[in-house]
Amino acid sequence: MELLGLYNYFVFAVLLMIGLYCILARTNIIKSLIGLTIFQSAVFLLYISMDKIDGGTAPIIQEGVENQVFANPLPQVLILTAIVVGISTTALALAVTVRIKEAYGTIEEDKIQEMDREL
Amino acid sequence: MDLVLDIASAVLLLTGGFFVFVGGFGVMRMPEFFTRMHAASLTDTGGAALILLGLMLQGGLTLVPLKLAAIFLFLFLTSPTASYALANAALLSGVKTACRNETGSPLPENQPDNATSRPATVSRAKASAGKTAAKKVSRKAAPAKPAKTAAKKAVKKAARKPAKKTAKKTARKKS
Amino acid sequence: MMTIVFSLFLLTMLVIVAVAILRTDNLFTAVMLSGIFSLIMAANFFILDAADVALTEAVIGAGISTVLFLSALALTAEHDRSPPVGTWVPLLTSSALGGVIIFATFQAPRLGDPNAIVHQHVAPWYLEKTPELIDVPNVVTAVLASFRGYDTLGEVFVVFIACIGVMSLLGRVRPRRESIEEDEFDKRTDNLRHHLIPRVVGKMLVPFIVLFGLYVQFHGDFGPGGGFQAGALIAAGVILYSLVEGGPRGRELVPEWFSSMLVALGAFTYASVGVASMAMGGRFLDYSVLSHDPIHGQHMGILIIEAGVGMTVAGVMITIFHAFSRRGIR
Amino acid sequence: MTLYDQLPALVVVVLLFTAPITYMLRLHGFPWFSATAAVVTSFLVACSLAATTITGETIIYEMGGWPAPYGIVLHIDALSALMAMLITGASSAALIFGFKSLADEVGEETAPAFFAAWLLCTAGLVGMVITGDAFNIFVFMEISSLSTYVLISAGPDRRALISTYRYIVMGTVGATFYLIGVGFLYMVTGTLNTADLAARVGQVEDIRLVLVAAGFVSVGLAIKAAIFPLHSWMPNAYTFAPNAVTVFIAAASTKVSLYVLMRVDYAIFQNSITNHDVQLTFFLVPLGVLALFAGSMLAIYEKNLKRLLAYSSVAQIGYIALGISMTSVAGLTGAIVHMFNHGLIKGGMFMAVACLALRYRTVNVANLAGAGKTMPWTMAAFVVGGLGLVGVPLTPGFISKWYLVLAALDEGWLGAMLVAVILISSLLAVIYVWKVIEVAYFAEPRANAVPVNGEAPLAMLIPTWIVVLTGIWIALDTSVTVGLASLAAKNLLGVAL
Repeated sequence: MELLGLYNYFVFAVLLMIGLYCILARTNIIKSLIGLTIFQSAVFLLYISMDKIDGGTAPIIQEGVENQVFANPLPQVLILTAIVVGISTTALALAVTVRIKEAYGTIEEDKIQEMDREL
Repeated sequence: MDLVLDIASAVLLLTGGFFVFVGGFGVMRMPEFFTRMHAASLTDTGGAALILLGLMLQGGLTLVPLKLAAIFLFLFLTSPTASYALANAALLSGVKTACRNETGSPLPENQPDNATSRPATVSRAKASAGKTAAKKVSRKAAPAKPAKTAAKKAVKKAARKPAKKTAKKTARKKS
Repeated sequence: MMTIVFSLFLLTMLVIVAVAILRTDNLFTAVMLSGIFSLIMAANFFILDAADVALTEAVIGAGISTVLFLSALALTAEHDRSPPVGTWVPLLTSSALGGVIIFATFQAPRLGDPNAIVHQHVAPWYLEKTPELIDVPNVVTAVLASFRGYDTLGEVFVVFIACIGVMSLLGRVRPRRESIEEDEFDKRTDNLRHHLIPRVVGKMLVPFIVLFGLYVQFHGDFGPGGGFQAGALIAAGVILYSLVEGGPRGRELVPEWFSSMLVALGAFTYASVGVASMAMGGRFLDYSVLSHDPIHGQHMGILIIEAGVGMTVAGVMITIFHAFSRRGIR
Repeated sequence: MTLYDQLPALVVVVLLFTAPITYMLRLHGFPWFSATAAVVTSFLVACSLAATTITGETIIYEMGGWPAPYGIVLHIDALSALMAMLITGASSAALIFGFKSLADEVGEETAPAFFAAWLLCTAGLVGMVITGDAFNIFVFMEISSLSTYVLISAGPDRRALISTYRYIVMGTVGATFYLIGVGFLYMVTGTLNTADLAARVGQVEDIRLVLVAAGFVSVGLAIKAAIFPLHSWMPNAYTFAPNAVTVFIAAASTKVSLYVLMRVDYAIFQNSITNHDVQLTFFLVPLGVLALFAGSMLAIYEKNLKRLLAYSSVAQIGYIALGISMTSVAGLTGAIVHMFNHGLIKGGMFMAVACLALRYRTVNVANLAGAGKTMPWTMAAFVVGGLGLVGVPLTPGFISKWYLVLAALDEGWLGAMLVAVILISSLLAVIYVWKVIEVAYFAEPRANAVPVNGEAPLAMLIPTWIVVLTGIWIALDTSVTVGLASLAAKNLLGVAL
């Protein structure tokens, strides 16, 4: 039963593995970027599964509701920042991908490597 | 009074859940795209509406049912549009229905050139493509008069080929 | 107990979708699956009592990032024909990584157990002191904007750089080599114009989406919401309009110079609130000196910087989308 | 709250505040001017911070007025002041030097975006150096990395794009590893403030999480600092970036990750993990030695001058890693001093290379034949820099190698082996520096590769020689650099001042 409590962390580890494998194994640039987003989303899961309290609710304090148990607000603030960092990196990487497509005509990393080797 | 409400919302939620299950099961079982989409839209409309209604009853007189009604209105507007756009895009990009009517021959509207709900500009282009394909077929069939089976095979192949060609052409023109 | 069952189901779904993304060869399917991945992640966050993060992940992860990937796909090849290369080294490194983590997390506190150290040290202070010092119902917004306002300032400048980067990469007029025949690309972005039904319904929905975005912006103190989510929602409304109406009309609605100025203005507002509190004798980003009564000062400070964040995020998402969609057309 | 008390925040706020202004006002020539003004003011503020911290005092500045573990706190001691001075100094020197070379590489249309990105890169690096909050380091690391990606992708060559893409993927993986490490630390201690972390990590009983967190943080920072096996993004990034950008990032960006590695290892993990110094030596010494040899060998066989200097940077970072691995005051002083000196030497050499590139339109070593005669001043600056790399007395390189050898001597047999490694790699450095000098001074100038009109413009030569002369000056009068460095080393190790 207590293994169930750690299930979040196991899923976090598996998602990291899938993300890293997708970045390293796939040569298509856009597929690697999707792997990168999975890799980053896994970290969000790690932080947010820390903030859960049994019987707690979202940390919004309504008046008149006494001794309410709240979830921990700090990891949520950190992850709000990390999500927007993730989307900014993805947007920049996609802009570079479009420019690479125009400059090289392809977005397969191995073909690009051959083109560069000939120079 | 709230006992009645609870029972009613429980019934609504259960039927909604059943609709969602049937929709999901339908998507698995249906042979090809359009019928599968038909099953999926079942989940969208029937399932979502019933579940939302069931939750509204649970909400009592607070602000919650109002917000749920707003969500219902939003879903009521967007999911039919979404499935229409999906079906339209699929039909234009040449996804063929594999359905047969009772007599086993492919359904008439399965032929690409007299497709039904197509905006005027696209169907005129398609009609012209259809005519040229037909002319090509007749020219090829005429000289091979003695090998009737070859002609029949050519006609069948030509019929299949232009269908594929026009589909590809429209896909390129449309996409 | 119920949350364990729900999160168990959703987490397994998450892993299944991630494996599906890995295995599919068609890039288009991979992008769609990554949208679904973000949506399930948002549902997961909601079950783990993180309402703000669920809203952000849904809007940014499922909404904006899918649109960005699709517009990048429209400008580049669509099929990933290449099979995975040399699968041994990546397999080894990633399984080593996973093994280390699983080995370590056996000693981690269980999900939701109240006497984990995380709930003992800093968090209770925030939960007690927010009604007293800042008097804002949503503790997450209080921590985000005031207690750790410096982090969010850094965050706004990260988004600002993303906009600068995309503008400097895709801003200039396209070079001579077209990546894709340009008339075909025009077809793709403008062909929705004579799809009557999506156009009518889309145009009907855009005002309500933008209105909901503004509601989330100013409702940030009371319920889940705030600058990031509001900016992304407003941007989603504008993007829907330019998708349905076609690129050029979208750029008429929100011109390029306006959205990039919005970005710079948002970041500038946030920084100038900090400098104003320095000028008024407090420390950088100390809102209590902004007005006579500290709590009123905190409210004013949080309101202004949330507006700055909302402006920046909305401006960035619109500018980036226009930069991508303009790239196809001369 | 006098202006003097606000200085710690001002060093970052000045840069952050002018970035949107530079982007918004699109007047001709204004972006370069506002960027330089902001960076020079920030450099002056950093110098005044160094002046206060040289007396051993540590400045604590609470952001937003919230007390330590709850709000974010700026923690400035001798080491962070020295690093802030290095970053803002390198940035202002590169900007002043880069006026002409950037004018022809960055068009008028993208100038506002480029210089706003430059300002934010400096702000990100300085923000990382002065903050006292573990998550805040991640946020400012992202600011500096994203703006470095933008600066590198502005390079004229199409290969700049593919090297930017690789740097984005590796940089993001590195930053995410650091985030995972901080996540585990937060899970175990419940706080993010570095001082608070250092206090609470000791009492943690399940040690496994702390070890894994230390592992993740070190690997993430090793990727960002381009320590040997994880350095593959650096050579291409330095080679294809615009010349003025290479001058700045070569001098400052990798050093900041080494600074964070040093602060995390010594401030947080030193007193909490038992025999932490053995683990650190086991992790950093092999990597450092490998970096020394591989970096020098790759540099010897390299034809492109900028990539040659990039590989030599990999070797020099190996020195700094060795210095960090020796947990002694002399070792740490050597590492910190070498961070500063190497920044100066490499900055000066890349400036000389930029002058050559402006005139010869190429950085291929073979084409630069006869550069010694046609561009005497530039090549002289390059030669002085090269001597600094080798570690000849009277050059900054000698000072840092002196302290590294001193520290290595009292490490027993491992130390003796390290001394031998340092001497051998200095000889290897002689080989690749001599290779360039030989081509420049003794080879016949190529017919087609004649420079446009001789010597580099004065506007570029003066900053180059200022940097080279400051190098020689701090080699002679080491009171400032070694003073701050030994003070910082004592702080880190908690030794009595």
